[in-house]
Amino acid sequence: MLSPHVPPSPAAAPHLSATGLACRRGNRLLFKGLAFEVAGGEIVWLRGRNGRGKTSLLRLAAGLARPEDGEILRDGVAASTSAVDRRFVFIGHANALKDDLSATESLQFLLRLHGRPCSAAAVQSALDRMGLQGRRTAAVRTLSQGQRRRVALARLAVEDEPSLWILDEPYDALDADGIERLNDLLLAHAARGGSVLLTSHLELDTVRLRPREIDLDRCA
Amino acid sequence: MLSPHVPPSPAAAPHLSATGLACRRGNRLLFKGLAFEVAGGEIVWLRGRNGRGKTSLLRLAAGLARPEDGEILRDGVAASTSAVDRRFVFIGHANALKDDLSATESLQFLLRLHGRPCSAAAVQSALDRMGLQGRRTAAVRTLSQGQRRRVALARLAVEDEPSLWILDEPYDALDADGIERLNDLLLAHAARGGSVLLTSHLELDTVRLRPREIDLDRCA
Amino acid sequence: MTERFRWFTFAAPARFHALAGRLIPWLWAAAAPLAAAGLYMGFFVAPTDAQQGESYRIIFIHVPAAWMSMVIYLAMAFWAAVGWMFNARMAFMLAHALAPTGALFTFLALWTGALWGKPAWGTWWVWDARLTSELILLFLYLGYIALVAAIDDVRRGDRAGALLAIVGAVNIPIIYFSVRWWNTLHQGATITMTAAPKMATTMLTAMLLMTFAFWAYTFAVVFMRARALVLERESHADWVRDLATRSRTREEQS
Amino acid sequence: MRDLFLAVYLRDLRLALRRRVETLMPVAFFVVTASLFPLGVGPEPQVLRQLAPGLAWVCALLAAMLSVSQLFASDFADGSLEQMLLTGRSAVVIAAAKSAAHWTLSGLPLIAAAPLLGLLFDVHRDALGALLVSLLLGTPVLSLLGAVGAALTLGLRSAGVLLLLLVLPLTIPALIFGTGAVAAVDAGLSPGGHFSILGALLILTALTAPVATAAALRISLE
Amino acid sequence: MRDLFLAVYLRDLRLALRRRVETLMPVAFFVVTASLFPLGVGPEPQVLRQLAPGLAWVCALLAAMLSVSQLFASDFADGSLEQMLLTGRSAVVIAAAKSAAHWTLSGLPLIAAAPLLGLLFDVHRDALGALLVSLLLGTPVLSLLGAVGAALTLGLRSAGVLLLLLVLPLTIPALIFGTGAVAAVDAGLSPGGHFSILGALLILTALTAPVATAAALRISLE
Ligand code: HEM
Ligand SMILES: Nc1ncnc2c1ncn2[C@@H]1O[C@H](COP(=O)(O)OP(=O)(O)OP(=O)(O)O)[C@@H](O)[C@H]1O
Ligand SMILES: Nc1ncnc2c1ncn2[C@@H]1O[C@H](COP(=O)(O)OP(=O)(O)OP(=O)(O)O)[C@@H](O)[C@H]1O
Ligand SMILES: [Mg+2]
Ligand SMILES: [Mg+2]
Repeated sequence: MLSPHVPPSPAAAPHLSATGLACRRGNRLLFKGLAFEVAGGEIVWLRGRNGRGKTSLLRLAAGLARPEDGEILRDGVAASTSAVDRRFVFIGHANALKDDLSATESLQFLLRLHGRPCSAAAVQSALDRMGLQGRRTAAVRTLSQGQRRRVALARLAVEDEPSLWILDEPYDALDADGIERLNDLLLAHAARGGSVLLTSHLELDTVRLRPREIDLDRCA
Repeated sequence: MLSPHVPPSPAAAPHLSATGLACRRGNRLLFKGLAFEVAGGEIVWLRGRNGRGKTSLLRLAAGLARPEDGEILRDGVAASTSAVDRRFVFIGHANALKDDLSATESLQFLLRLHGRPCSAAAVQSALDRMGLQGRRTAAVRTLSQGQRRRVALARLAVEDEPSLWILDEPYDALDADGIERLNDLLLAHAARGGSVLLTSHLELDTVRLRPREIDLDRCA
Repeated sequence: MTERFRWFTFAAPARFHALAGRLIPWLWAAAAPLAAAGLYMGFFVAPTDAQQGESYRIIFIHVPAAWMSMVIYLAMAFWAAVGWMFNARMAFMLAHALAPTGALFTFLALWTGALWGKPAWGTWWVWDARLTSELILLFLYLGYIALVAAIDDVRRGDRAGALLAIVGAVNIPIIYFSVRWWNTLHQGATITMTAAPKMATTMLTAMLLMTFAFWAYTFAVVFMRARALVLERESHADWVRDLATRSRTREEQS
Repeated sequence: MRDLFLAVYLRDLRLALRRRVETLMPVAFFVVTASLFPLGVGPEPQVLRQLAPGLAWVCALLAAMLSVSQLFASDFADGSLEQMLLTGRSAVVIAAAKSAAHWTLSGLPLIAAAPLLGLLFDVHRDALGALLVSLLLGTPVLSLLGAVGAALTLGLRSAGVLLLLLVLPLTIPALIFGTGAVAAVDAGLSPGGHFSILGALLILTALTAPVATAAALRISLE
Repeated sequence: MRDLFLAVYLRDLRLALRRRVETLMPVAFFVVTASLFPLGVGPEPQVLRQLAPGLAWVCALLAAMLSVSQLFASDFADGSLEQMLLTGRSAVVIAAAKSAAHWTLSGLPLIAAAPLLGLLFDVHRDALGALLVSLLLGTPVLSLLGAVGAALTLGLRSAGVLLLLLVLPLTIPALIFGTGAVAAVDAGLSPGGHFSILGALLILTALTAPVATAAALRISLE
């Protein structure tokens, strides 16, 4: 219905584009006719009140669920196509860490899984960039909430391609220092032409990040 | 070592008082010699960076763990004494809701467990006060993160005694409306002489709540 | 209460460490000759059994080992209970130190019993009540050891293990009285407090010698293990650090 | 006290009923194991009839051990258990309620399914009766002891095996007297002695196990 | 491909080894069940010897079904499974790696423990050999089929029973030919025919089951 201020379309296809998108959970239609684009170099802040459908939308974008109607393309291909060539990163509300593994091992597995560099040095520097120097070898079960979130986000520190990042409440449980570190990663990513689609109930640092907002409460 | 500005002691015993408190997790001493008090009518904001020991401290206060050293008294009795007469409320990071039950049933069970009024009307009005009118009968598994947090916090809406509330990251996953509703509950509680000890990485509404801060990074 | 509490909690480990250190050489010195004498009497002096021939001689290991397996469990449960009631670290360490030796003797009793079973009953194993309950005892020891080992947090491990040890103590009377409660293959008591012993004096002497040897061995090994535990757990305490510096200077002097 | 017991007990039943089919699990397990046996062992009725009571008891034991390991797991993971111990009311009551719910959901259906075994394996009337009574007296013991083990091993890395290792040995007496009762009937004797020992076992565990469970829960949550 | 397989497979092994004692679970289950049986059934060696191969196979089946139900559960709960399906690389490889890890952790130790059965139940040398070969060929089939069921029932409320109902019927051929091989040896015949059928079953499931598992995982996550 309404496509919030679409940016001037860049040369390449946008990282994410949705048209006429509708999503149903159970028997409730969360939204319909939603259209938006996320282009390279953009940080897009998906807003909406509790239960509005932000998480559901992110899962559509990641291809973990199929839309009720309309289509959502990632790098020009339907998001739910399983054979995707172009890389992207999805970090959901769950941290995907294993209680019994150490922070290093957990992160290393995730990187190997996604075919990213996973040498000990790469993992170590990623953890360091999220400020986890002291707890690298601690079992995940002994980490505090915020430390776990940091380990999950450390995946972003090894990324070096201008790809799409889809982040569900990444600031959750982070302290001021953690927020700062995440912002650094986001800005570096945008600077290399990558794009970010994230949700957050916390006010973003609009001065540094200059995010474009999509407010589900107002559209659809 | 350092007791952050202790308030003028009220007539009754303080709701919470710690002296020489030390806490160990694994083989790391998180803090020692910590002393503080929480008196009736106060809202105390426990701060500290990720992994500083806030959650651990709240668990000591609730009596779920024993201190390594020193003592922590709740209403004048050692916090870990299991037979506590005076009521208090602890809401941890986990919501203590059951995926398969509805919001109403989950809340009702928690209220019954703690011997609070749990008539259908009481539960309904509590859920309404957290803005969950439309989702009362939905199974918890179908609720969004923020909606779940609201159900867990709705417990506070039935409390009517000037007791101690211990809340670990209560604002987690809440949107602006949810934060406002929680703040209303906290203020009403403080007004009736109750006290609140909470952690939050989100900046509190200091104008309305006027919280006293205890910063673990600075003391101990 | 507070006095006792303090003794158990703080004084005991240091004093125990010193006292046990002095006793251990004597205990070893007692265990070795007692065992030698007992084995000699059992295998060379005691007469051949009329019915079972030579195979019965396994009794000199089997019966003392079976006794020890039960006594050690009771001691373990006792110290666990003391530790629980008075929050005494030393008591937990003693319980912990007793378990492996108890498991060893239980295994020994089972093994020698099975070896004996082949000539006596024609089979290694039957599911009779005493044999089963002795097997349960082995499981209890192993369960205790595994449980304590599985818990990273020392305090939680101590208390959880103690609970198990106390609950498992019901098994001991079952083992002991099983031959009386069920009529089974296994032999009833031959040595009782009330009746006169039915066996030859040499056999009895040999058995008692072995029993004393096992007792001395148990004390020695358990003390050694407990001392190691004390040092490990109290490594941050002043007296352990003193001890370390003293032994280091002694090494340097020599 | 009573309302606390009922609150916890009824909630567990309700949770189980929400998963309708899941409540059939113990019965399914029982029937499947019992019907796999003739496949594996061969169909001679004489052998099978002799096997039946032992089979029923072993199934009951395994079904109890396997389901009890999850007794506190989900409450632990989602924070409910913490809340239960924070009521300031007796944790023993809560432990008893959880054990009772476990028995209602795993022991009772199994007893209800046992007559089926009579059909499948052609067990005599009297023996079947003795089997039912022995299960009725014995399965609560399994739930009560299982709860202690589950509480002790809560959140540990090797909870599964530890539970087996800790609890199974303790349940062997129930197994022995349970099958003993049936064997007595088969031999034309009275099973009364066995029943009274089972009853004594039940009373003993009912009095002590919930206390131990409550203590273990406190230790595990610390 | 290979590195993806290895990454998932080795991680599962490492996770299991972290829970040291837990890796003994299938063996413990096996030994416990096997040693409970004589208690329940009575100690006559003749009956027991006859029971042994069937018992081994039923234990293998139950151990596989019970452990496979948790194959994807923890990865599902903590979001790892989502991440695995998002690699853009073949989900079939991941499914195969998870099945292989399951077999290594539940099938293999069981085979290693089977000779113990020989001791406890006094099974003949040759029969024991046939039993081992049949288990070696048969248990991977159980893990592969179990994974399909686990993926299909992932996150469902009644996963446990559904899994039993869906998968057990499919595994019955393996059970029949497995025990058949031992029976053949006992009767003085060659078990070759049974082994080749088991081998064919193994190849068939190895080719198809991971594909089905991958598809089922996608459906379950949606
Ligand atoms: C694995 C098999 C066996 C186990 C677990 C076992 C266990 C025990 C135990 C626990 C005791 C000490 C009980 C007490 O002091 O009252 C004991 C004592 C004894 N056992 Fe065994 N036993 C086994 C096999 C045998 C066999 C095969 C024989 C001989 C035929 C035997 C003969 C005795 C005798 C004579 C005693 C001494 C009883 C007494 O003086 O009180 N045991 N056994
Ligand atoms: N499986 C389901 N069945 C039915 N309804 C569902 C299901 N999952 C989610 N919902 C509903 O869909 C809506 C959107 O959920 P979603 O998690 O996308 O919200 P959200 O915008 O991320 O909210 P929050 O800010 O609280 O995280 C909610 O109202 C929720 O109740
Ligand atoms: N079981 C444990 N064993 C060892 N260390 C632990 C254990 N649990 C927590 N810790 C450590 O204790 C410290 C304090 O944890 P806690 O959860 O109290 O922190 P927190 O202040 O609540 O942090 P956050 O803001 O991230 O929630 C952390 O560094 C954590 O790694
Ligand atoms: Mg959300
Ligand atoms: Mg915290």
